[in-house]
Amino acid sequence: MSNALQIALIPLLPLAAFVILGLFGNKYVNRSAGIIATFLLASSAALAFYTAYQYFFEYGKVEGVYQKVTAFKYTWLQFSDQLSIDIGALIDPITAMMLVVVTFISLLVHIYSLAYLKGEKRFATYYAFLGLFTFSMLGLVLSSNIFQMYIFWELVGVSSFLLIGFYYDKPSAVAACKKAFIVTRFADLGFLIGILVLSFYAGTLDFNTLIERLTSLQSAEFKMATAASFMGISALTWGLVLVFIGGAGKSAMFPLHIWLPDAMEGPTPVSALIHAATMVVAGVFLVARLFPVFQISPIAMDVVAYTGIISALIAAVIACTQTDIKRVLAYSTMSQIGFMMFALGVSKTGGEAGLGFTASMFHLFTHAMFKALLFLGAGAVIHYVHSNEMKDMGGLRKYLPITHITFLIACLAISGIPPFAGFFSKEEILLAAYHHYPVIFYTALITSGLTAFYMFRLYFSIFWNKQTQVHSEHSAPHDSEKHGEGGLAMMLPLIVLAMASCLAGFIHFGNFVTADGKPLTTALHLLFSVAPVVLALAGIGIATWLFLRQNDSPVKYSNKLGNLYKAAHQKFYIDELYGFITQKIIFNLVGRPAAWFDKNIVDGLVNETGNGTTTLAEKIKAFQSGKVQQYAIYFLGGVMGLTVLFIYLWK
Amino acid sequence: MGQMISLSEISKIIDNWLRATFNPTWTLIIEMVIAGVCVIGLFAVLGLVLVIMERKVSAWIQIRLGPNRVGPKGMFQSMADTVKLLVKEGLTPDGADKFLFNLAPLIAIVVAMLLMAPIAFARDFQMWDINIGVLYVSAVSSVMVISILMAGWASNNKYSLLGAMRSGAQIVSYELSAGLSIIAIVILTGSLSFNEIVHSQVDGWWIFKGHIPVLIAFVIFIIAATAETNRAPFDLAEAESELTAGFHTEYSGMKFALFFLAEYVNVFIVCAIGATLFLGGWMPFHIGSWQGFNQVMDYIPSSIWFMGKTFFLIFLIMWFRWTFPRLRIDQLLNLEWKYLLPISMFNLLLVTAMAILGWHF
Amino acid sequence: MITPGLYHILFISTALFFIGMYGFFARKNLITMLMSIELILNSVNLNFIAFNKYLWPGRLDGVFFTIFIIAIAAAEAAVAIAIIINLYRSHKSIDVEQTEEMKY
Amino acid sequence: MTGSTIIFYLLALLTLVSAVLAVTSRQIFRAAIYLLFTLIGIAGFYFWMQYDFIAAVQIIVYVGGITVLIIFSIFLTQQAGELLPKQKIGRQVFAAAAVFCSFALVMLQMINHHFTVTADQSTTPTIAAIGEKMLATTEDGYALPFEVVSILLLAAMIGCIVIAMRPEDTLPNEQDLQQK
Repeated sequence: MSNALQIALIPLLPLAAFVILGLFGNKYVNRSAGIIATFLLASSAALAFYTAYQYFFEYGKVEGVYQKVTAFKYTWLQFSDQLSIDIGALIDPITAMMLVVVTFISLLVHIYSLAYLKGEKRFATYYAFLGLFTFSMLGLVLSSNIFQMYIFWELVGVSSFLLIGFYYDKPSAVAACKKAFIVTRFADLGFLIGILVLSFYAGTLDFNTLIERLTSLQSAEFKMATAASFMGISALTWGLVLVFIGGAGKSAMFPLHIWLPDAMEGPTPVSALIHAATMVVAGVFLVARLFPVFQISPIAMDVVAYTGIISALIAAVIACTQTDIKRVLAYSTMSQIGFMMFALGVSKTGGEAGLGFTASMFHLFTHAMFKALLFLGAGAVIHYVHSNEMKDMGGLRKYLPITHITFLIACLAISGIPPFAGFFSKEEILLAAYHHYPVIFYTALITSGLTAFYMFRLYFSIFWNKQTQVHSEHSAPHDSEKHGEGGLAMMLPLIVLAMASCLAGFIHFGNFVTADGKPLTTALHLLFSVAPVVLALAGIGIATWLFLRQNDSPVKYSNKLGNLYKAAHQKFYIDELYGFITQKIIFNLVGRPAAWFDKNIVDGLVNETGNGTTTLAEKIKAFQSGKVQQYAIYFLGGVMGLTVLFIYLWK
Repeated sequence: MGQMISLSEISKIIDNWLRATFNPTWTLIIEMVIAGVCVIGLFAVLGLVLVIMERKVSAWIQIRLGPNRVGPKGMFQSMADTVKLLVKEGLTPDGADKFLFNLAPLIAIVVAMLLMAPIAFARDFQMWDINIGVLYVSAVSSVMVISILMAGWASNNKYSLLGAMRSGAQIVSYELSAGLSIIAIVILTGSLSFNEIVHSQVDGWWIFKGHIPVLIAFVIFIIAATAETNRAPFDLAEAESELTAGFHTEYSGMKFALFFLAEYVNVFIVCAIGATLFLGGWMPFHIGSWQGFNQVMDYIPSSIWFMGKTFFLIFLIMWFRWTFPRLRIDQLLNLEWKYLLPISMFNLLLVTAMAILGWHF
Repeated sequence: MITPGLYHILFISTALFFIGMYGFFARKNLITMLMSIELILNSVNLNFIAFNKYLWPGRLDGVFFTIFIIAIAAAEAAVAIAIIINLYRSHKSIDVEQTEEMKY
Repeated sequence: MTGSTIIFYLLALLTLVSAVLAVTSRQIFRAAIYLLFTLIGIAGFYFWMQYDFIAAVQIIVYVGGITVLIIFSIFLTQQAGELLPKQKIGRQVFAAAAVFCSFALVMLQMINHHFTVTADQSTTPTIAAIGEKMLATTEDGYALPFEVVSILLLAAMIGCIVIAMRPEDTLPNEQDLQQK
């Protein structure tokens, strides 16, 4: 491939930003760090767009099917003739799409952060971390083999950890970053075991070969993988489920979602980039990447589908009760990713049945746009109000007109109101579930109604409802104009994303991204769309009724719902459950005995060895007098003794 | 060769006569005795000549008369000095280590004698043609410093001790660059033997063969030789103004005379070595293929050539003494470690490269 | 008197070695101990040269070992003297008994 | 009874007597001078064995270098005319006894061992041969040890300078002296 360099540069430019700013940033170029990073990322984004363009319109399609193209590949660790870990780049439709999404969102976040984090002491560090994250994410989507993907997967985890804990002087941020790291790390363990299982049976780590071997029903590897079983389930399924656990951890699927809301402790642009648009969809991307293999195992597919829908529903319910606007967005993210997940889970390969895959990717794409927009908008609000809490906001539409409009667009998009982007993708997802999975379909329908409700609850709480005085406490009125909207750097990404949210839905995604690479034409059934849209409008209506004006009906109704409301507000006690399991059960049953064993047996052994040595040393210390001449005499005596011994006594 | 009767022929005649008269062991012993007597005689003569020469040269340089009472033009002045020293009482200071105090001048003079052994005074006239002549000389001359240190310590006098330490530092330091400049010639010659070094200059003295490294080495050698013999401008060990004569402050009479003599003999020896290495030793001065001139030069006895060159260098060193101001001890060591040593090391590299690439005549 | 040969030289070198040993044991001053070590090294050198001369006159290994030992002895002496002088500066003494506290 | 034999016994006498004096003298400077005579005696042995080169090296390094160094360190650490403190007699006797027993043992071994002394002892190494072998990279060349020893010397030199360097202000000449 002649464009190997071009593709390699896409992840390497952010890496360069990381290296430059990480090494020299804080000392030398702190003020201009943002400009440098943004410039590098803009170049990277341009290359990514160009690559995607080339792929989709120039060389990607061969005889009507999009090919998987290996741009370059270097052998890195050669384990045996067959098995090696390579560093390579694989381009296929989803990779191309992800390149565009990641660089595009990242670029906008870079621009946005120029204003949002202005004056921050560790400005350059922040941009260095952003560069590292972008590099890892791009590396992840470009990976040509599963182990390389794992490496970048972990790098993504690390950079996410760093960015969540960016305000490391805030205890809650520290706790959140630790939590995120531990939970995703725990899930990654499953991923690693899954990789080992899959690669053991497939005998390769390379995606193309792995998929090829495990999907052809005649191949020896496939037979072996399906024949071996553990607890009645084939090894292949185990591998896939384990890999999916990794994906679920990163994508915050139930029950591994607990880190995502806490991760909102990071700077808001980071939330937009990582916890809305890019990193959290890594799990979806992983499943999509291995989709042909998942296809083989119905059990794995069901796991994916049901995990997705459960996450979607639960997150939506919780989102209705949260008061921290970033947490609402976080749960909404989780819910939307649940949508993507179950769309994958219900999909098949080829033709109309492959709609789920396309829909999932489509939703991933559109969701990235409007969710990033929501977060950036929320960031603008927080920037203005200096608070995350809904109760501190209200009536902000006068002060933040552009934010208001763009936020509204995003809310409409996520609620699935035509003609905004979310409508199209969500319709496709629902359509994909409709035929074979009625339970999922109806649950998804309700969830999309809930989505509309909580999004507009959020919208009205921020921009309508009561008047807020908060801003005047924090900033003098005269500079509120200037301060309010945060300038061009903050507005430009909002506007661009709003436009994307309006228009992204009209892209005919089936032409580009399908499970089997062939174009897919989906007819938009008007009648089918009625139910979701009506539900969404109903949700909006309820939200309008409850939250447009400041009144006491929300409190009243929430009291009426009683325990359900309380449970939802407490996130269904999942955190507490984890706490109970880890602190009470694991600590008491495993930790304490282990600690006892360590303290008394292991340490005791070591201590006794030490004590014994000390005692012995005390006794023989006199020999070690520090007198060189004594040593020399001992030495001479020893040598002479040995001479006599060997020559005369022991012939 | 139409030459005057040479020293080598005289020595051959004596040797033959002795061999004919006595058995070999006795021959050896008698020859050793003769050599010893000759060396002692040479020492005496050198002492007398060099002392008067120094005084005359200094007087001449400073435009004054110098000694002029004893003998014609004061020529017997040094004789008178010797007599004075011989009859003077030899004092040993209280608290001195007598054994070492007496040993020190003895070592100095013995070392000077030993140094005479490998020097080729004339064509085929050499006491001991040792094959490591140059190395031998630098080895034995390094014992010289011990006698100075010994004298300084044994005197139980802090000025003496300081002078001895200065002298030790100075001699040990300058030995390095002296040795390195000697090695330059050794590399060009390919031998350590004095005899071979002299013979290698049969078609031109090293100094005139046009090697730049040799010129540098010669300059360094002269400087280092001046310093090694503790002569002005490097006479820090004696430093009358500060140390009231340094390591031999406490010496008087004969012991002082021995030190004094050893010092002058050393000057002679280093100059003789310099003459041998750089100026062709006893080799007459030849100009290319100018036969007539060369034959005239050959007619002059080789011992005259040798002595002439040596005394020329001695004169040079005396000239230094009355020309240059004295250095401070730190300047002295700086000069060696920061300038002479690096230069001579670089010079050594240069000369090695020349020898390997065959750039010499 | 017999014509001296290998055994004579070996006797001398052994005697030197043990004289050095004695000095190392009996002396307390670090400098004199260093001098004893020099004696020991010299006896070894003498052995090497004697063996080279009397047993393998065609070879040079003894010569080389001697040269290297001399070189190393020079380095050793220089370092030892530097240490001794430093010790003198800190302890105002170069008695080996005073250096005992270095073991702590 | 030839000249060579006489010289040998004279050298042996010089070497051993001054060695014994070097380790027993209570005047440290004298001890150094006796050591010097021992070293010269050993150089004499080398001359006697016709290993002139080694003899010269011995004199240059030991007499001109190490002894001067030792004398300097004596100058810097001792007072002139001061006797070394008396050593405990018990210790001296013990050391002497231990050393004598070992000496006897070694001599016994040596006499019992039969070295195959070659008859031909006329060849002595020339300097050219030594030089060539010193820098030879062939199987029994000594280029590598030579380089190693060079590096060792360099390291020792730097080490000495570092050890002897005094952080406070000090007389420059004293420092220079110690560096050699």
